[in-house]
Amino acid sequence: MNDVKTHKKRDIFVEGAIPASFIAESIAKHATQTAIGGHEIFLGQVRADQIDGKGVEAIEYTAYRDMANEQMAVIREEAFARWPITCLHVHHSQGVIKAGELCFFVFASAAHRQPAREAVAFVTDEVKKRLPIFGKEILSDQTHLWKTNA
Amino acid sequence: MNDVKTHKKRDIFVEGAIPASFIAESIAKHATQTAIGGHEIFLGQVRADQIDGKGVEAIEYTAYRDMANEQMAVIREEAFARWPITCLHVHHSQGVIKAGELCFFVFASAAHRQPAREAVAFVTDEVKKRLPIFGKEILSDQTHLWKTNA
Amino acid sequence: MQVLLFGIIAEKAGRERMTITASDTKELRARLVEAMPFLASLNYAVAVDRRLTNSDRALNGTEEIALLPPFAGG
Amino acid sequence: MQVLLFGIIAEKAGRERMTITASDTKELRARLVEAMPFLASLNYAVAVDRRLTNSDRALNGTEEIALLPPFAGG
Repeated sequence: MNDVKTHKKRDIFVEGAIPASFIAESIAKHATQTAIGGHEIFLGQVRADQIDGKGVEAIEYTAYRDMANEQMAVIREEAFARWPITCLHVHHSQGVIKAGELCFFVFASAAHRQPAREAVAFVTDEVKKRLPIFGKEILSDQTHLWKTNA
Repeated sequence: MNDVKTHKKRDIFVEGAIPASFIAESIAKHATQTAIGGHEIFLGQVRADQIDGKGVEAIEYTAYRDMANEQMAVIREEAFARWPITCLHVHHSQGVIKAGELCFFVFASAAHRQPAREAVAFVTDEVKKRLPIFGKEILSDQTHLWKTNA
Repeated sequence: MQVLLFGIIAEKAGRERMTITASDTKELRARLVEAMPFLASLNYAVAVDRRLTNSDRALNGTEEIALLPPFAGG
Repeated sequence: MQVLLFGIIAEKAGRERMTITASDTKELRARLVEAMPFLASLNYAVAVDRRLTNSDRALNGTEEIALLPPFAGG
């Protein structure tokens, strides 16, 4: 745990959808880190599922923010302990995210592709499992359902 | 092979480095495809490796372009046959790409994360193995070495 | 002690926090179902000081309790 | 027939294409080493009409041949 990055207090939550320009800026910031050979990215996009004939128009995300950030710090430490990655960035939306918009951004960089790939898969899965984030699916008739990852 | 996308003639090569803004535009184009739930992306970045005390300043990529595009079409069909993905985009640089710049972009989208993740891993690995692309590593003393993926 | 409510639990309770007195997590669970009978038919976890509790433990009244329905992040 | 040269082979040959006459891939390989002796110590594959050749085959002279050093894409 020598890596200072794994200890820095971070807040993964952003208000509203994640713009593509934010992703581009995040990628571009790594151009000075010339020990990096590969970046792996996962993006979650709100899907317009059909439920009983009604379409999902949006998901309203809420979170137990302090606990989610603490859980994220644990997942970060696990990822840095398991893979030789250079950076790891995670962002998740709060608030109403419309179908087609991006709500989740996981980004790992490493000298080689395999650790970046495995770290992103691990972090994506663990965030879904361990972070207390709640999703209200808003349907086309303005009723709603509570989404679950189980 | 009902998917017309797998048959369209495509040229994966772009002149020079892949700008982060190009990646953002590519992501943003998928906002209207609301059956998508996840995007997976791999980006290759030129690494400033040290070779016998000399740093890699850039890689000059050349390719047997027609064969590379034909091989890519085969890999695309294999990926669409194996995974329920919605889209697959691949771009590779030609010309001199400096350390820290992006030279390779693999992007798959699907309803769920697992197929997108597996398709990107497969395509990334197969492009490196099967596409006749050649890389001249330009060192800090202006000598060069020929890179190999083996 | 302070109990934070989230998601469907906050919605059904009509609020995002409440105060409950209990000396351990077992008593806490009983008091919560008394206060919110709908909990009996819901799937949820209890967090004490931002950690999921797997077994019963004593409470001194200063803990931050949270009731967490199934997670849906990502 | 037309032979395309790539990477280190094009560099060592000082050109990107040449013409060779051969009636099959075995003869082609022999002619290529005669024309470019440095090939004997290089690792490379031969493509016929943009496909790697794994076994010997006849050539009618209209094929597009390419000499491919190890790949380095990605």
